[in-house]
Amino acid sequence: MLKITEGSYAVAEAVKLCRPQVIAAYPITPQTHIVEALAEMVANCEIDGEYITVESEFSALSACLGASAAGSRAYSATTSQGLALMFEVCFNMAGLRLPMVMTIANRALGAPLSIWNDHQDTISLRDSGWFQLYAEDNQEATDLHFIAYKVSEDHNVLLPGMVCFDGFILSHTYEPVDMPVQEEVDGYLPPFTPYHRLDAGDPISMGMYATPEYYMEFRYQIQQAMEQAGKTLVAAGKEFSEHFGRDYGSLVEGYRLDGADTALIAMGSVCGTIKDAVDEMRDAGRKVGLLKLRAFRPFPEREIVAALNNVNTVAVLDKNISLGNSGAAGTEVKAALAGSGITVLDYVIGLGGRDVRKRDIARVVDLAEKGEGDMFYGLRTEVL
Amino acid sequence: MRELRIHGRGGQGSVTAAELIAVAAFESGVYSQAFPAFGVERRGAPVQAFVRFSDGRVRLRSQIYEPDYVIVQDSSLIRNGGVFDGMKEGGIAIINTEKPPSDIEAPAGVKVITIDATSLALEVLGVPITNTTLMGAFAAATGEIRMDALEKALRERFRADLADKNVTAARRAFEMVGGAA
Amino acid sequence: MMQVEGKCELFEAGHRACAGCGPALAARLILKAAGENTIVVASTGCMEVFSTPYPETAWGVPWIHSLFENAAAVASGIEAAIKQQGRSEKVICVCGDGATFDIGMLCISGAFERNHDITYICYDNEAYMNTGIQRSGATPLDASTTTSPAGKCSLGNKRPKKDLPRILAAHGAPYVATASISYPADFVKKVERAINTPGACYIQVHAPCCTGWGFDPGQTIAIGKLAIETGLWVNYEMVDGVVAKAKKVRRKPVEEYLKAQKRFQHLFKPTPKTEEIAKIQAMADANATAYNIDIKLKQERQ
Amino acid sequence: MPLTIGCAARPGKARRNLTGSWRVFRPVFRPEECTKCGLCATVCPEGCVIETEEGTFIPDYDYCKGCGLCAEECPAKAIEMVQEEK
Repeated sequence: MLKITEGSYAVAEAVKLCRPQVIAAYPITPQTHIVEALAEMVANCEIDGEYITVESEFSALSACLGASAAGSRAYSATTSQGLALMFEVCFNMAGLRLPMVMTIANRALGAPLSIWNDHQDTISLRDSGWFQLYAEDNQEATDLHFIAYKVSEDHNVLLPGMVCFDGFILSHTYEPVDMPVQEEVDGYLPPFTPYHRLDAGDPISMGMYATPEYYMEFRYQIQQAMEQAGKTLVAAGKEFSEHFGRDYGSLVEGYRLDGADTALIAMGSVCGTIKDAVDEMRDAGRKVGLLKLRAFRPFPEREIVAALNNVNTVAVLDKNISLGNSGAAGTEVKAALAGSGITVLDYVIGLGGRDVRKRDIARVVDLAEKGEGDMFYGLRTEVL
Repeated sequence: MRELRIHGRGGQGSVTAAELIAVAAFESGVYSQAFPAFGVERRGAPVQAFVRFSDGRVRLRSQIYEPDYVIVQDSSLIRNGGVFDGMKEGGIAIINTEKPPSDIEAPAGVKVITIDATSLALEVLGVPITNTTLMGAFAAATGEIRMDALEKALRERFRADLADKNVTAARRAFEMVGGAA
Repeated sequence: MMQVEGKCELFEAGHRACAGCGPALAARLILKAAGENTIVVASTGCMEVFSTPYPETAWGVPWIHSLFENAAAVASGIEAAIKQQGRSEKVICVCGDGATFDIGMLCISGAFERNHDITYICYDNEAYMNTGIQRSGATPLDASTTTSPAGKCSLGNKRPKKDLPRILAAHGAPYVATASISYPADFVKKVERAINTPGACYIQVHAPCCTGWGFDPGQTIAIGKLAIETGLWVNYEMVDGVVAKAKKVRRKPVEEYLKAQKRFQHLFKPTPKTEEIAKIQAMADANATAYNIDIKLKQERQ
Repeated sequence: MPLTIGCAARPGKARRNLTGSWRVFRPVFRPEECTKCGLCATVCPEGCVIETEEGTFIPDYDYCKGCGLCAEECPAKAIEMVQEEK
C-alpha cells in the first residue's frame, strides 16, 4: 500500500517485515531514526526478536556475527564513523561467510567532522566481501532490504550485504512508499536456513586460521561467491518484480541512454536529480543519458560495458575520493571501458553534504563534452 | 512541480510542518516530498524545511532555491534576509505577523499573506507554537492541501486532545486566510 | 577425585600447544566441566592458534573465533540468538589475558552491563604469549617481557596486575571467581557453578606458561601452586560482588615463586634487589589480609 | 578434499596431528606402583593419558609430547621420564 513516511521509518518497516531475530545497533546520526523505530517495534512485540543495546558499532556487528553464526537472521544499521569502527568485523564476517543485512545511511568520514551525506563510508569498505546496493529513493531503499536478505542467505552466496541509502537526503525525507504487507514478504523471503550454525547437536569449528596452503583458496571462494551474488541479485530482483511489480532485475539501470552521446554514471539519490536534469537537457536537444549503478559490489562491469557501447563520453559522478587517486567508481569504470574508445571522465562531487542541483549536472555534461574532467567539481575556489 | 520553503527557528516545528504538509498533500492526491535543511541547529537558530508537490513521483533531491511558496514562522526572520530569495513570479509568502501585508517588503510579483498566528496559537493551544496554524493558512492560500486532509494528518500525528486543539487552530487560520484570499 | 574420560575428550589431543602448556590444560578442564551442550567463543591468541589450524580443530563442541577483541560481543549475539530460538546451550568465552584485560575490555564491559547469560573465562598466562611474550594488563609487577624488559634502568613491568575480577563484579556480575589450573577440581567446580548461574559470570584461571615465564614444562602445576602458596595469586569466589570464599594457605615467602621463573631472574642476579622483592612481598601480604587466606597456627592465635 | 565454506571444520581432525613426534623424554608408567589416583590423566595438557581396564594408566605415545607433568605430579612417583634416544 502506498503511504507517505520518512525514509528511516520505511527502512525500519521493511526490516520488520523481514522478521529479524537479532538486532544489534548503536545510534549514530543520521541512522538513529531507523534503530529507534526498531527498538519501539521490539518493545511493542511487533518484532519477535532480540534487540541488543550494544556499547559500540564494533560490538553491534560482532553481536550480529554471533547471532548469524548461531543461525538467527541478524540486522544492524550504521553510517560513517560507525561503519569505520566495524571495519575489522566487516572483513571477518564476509570471510566467515555469515549472512546478514546492514543498512548504511551514507555519511562522510571525518576529519573534518561532517554528519552530511557522501559515499566515503561504504566505498571505503568495498573490498570487505559485502555486496553493496545503493538506493535512489526510499522505495528502492525499502525493496532492496527484501532482496538483500534473500541473496545474502542464498546457499550459493552466503555473504553479508549492505543496503546503502543517502543519509538525510533519503533517511530524513518524507515521501510516498509502497510498503508490502507481511504475507507478501513472507511469500518472497523464506525463513533463514543457515548453511551451518553453532549447534551442540552438530558441532563445528568456525573461524579457524588458514596457513598459506589454504588462505588463497578461501579468498578465491569468496570472490566466486561475490560473482554468484551478482547472478543471484539479478534473479532475486526479477523474482521481486513478479511478486511486487517493481523491477530490480539488473545491477544497473539505464535512463534515456538510447541515442545518447554522453552518459552520466552515478549511485544513490543523486540519480533522481540527474534524471530530472537529463529530461531538461533532452528537451533542449542534448543527447544525454544516465546509467545508475545499483550494485557497486559485485561491480557490474559486463552490464556497464553493454549499456554504454554506443556512447562517446562517460561522466562518472563520485561522492567519494580515493585520496591519492580519484573517485572509486570513476577508476573502475575507466578500467571496465578500457580499449573501448569511450572517453571516461571522473567528477568528485557532493562531498560532505554539498548540495547537487540540476544545473550542476548540466555543467558536468558541459565539462565532459569539452573533455575536461578528473576533478573535484564545484570547489569554492574563493576559499582555497 | 511546486515547491515550498519554510523558514523558522529551531524548536518552532518547521520540520514537523513540512512533514505534515507533505502528508496532507499526499492525502489530497498528489505526490509530495518533505525534508529538512539537514543541520545541527539548536533551539532558536534559523532553520529551513522543504516540501515539493507533483503529479508524479518526485525525483529531484536538491534543496529548494526557487520556491513557489514560502512560509515564515516568525517575522523577525525577515530582517536576517533570505526568506524571499529566488521566489517565483506569482509566488505566495505566508508570514506570521500582526502587520498587514502592505508593511512587508517583499519582491515584486510575490503575493504576501499575513496572519497573526502567534495570537491565534496562544488563544487556541495556549502555547505560541504556530506551525499548525500556518498549515491551515497555507491550505487556504495555496489550495495545495485540502483542509480535511490536513485534519487527518494532524489527527494521525497528535494524541486526541492535542489533535483537537491543533485542528481548531488550523481550521481557524484556514477560515481567516480563506476569507482574506 | 575427578572422573577420568581418556577416550572421549571434548578438547582433543593433536593440538599444537607447547609441551606442558597451562592454557591447554585449562581448555581440557573447561570442557570437562561444561560438557557437550556448550558453545565456545574464542579470541585470537595462543589457544586459538594452537587448537584450530584449518582443518585440524581440537574442539569437540561448537566453537567460533571471530577477532582478538570481540568474543564477549559475539557471545552476546549467540546468546540472544539461542534464547530467541529457545535453545539450551551454554555460551562460554575462552580468551587470553591480552584479549580480556586490554583490547577486549569494551566488549566485555558491554556484555556484562547487559548481563547476557554467558560465562567468560580468561586463561591468564600474564602476557601476550602468541606474539612472543609482550606485556599485558595482567602482567605482574617486575615481570620481564619482550615489551617490559628488565634492563639497566628497568626492573621489568612497571605496574601490578589490573584487578579485573573486581571490575567485573562492579558491573553487577552475579558470580566472579579466580581459579588455577594447579587445582583442577576447584576450577572445574567453579566453571560448573558459573555456567549454571544465570547472567554474565567471570572466571580468571591462572594458567602458567612455561615458555613465557621461563620454567621447565614439567613444573607447570608446581609453579601455579607456588603462586597460591605465596599469596601472589588468590583463589576466591565473589557472589553478587561479595567475596564468599578464598583458599587458605600456609604462606611461603614470595622468593620461592619468583626464583623459579626466568621472567623474575633480574630480581636476584647479579645482585638481589631486596627492596623490590619486599614490594612484591608486601603485595602478597596485602592479598593475605584482603582475602584472609593465612592459616594461623594455634600458638599464633593465643 | 574441497574446502569447507567459511574455513570451518568438524571435530576430530586434530587427532591427525601426531604430536608424539615432538617428544624428547618419554614417560614410563609403572603400573605396579600406581595408586590409581588418576592425577596423571587429570593434569595432562594433551588429554592423552588413558585409564586401563585395571584402573591404572598408560600414555598414548601418538600424542604425548613428553612434558613430564604426569611424572612430576604423580604422588606415588610411579612415572619416570627417560630420554627417547641416547
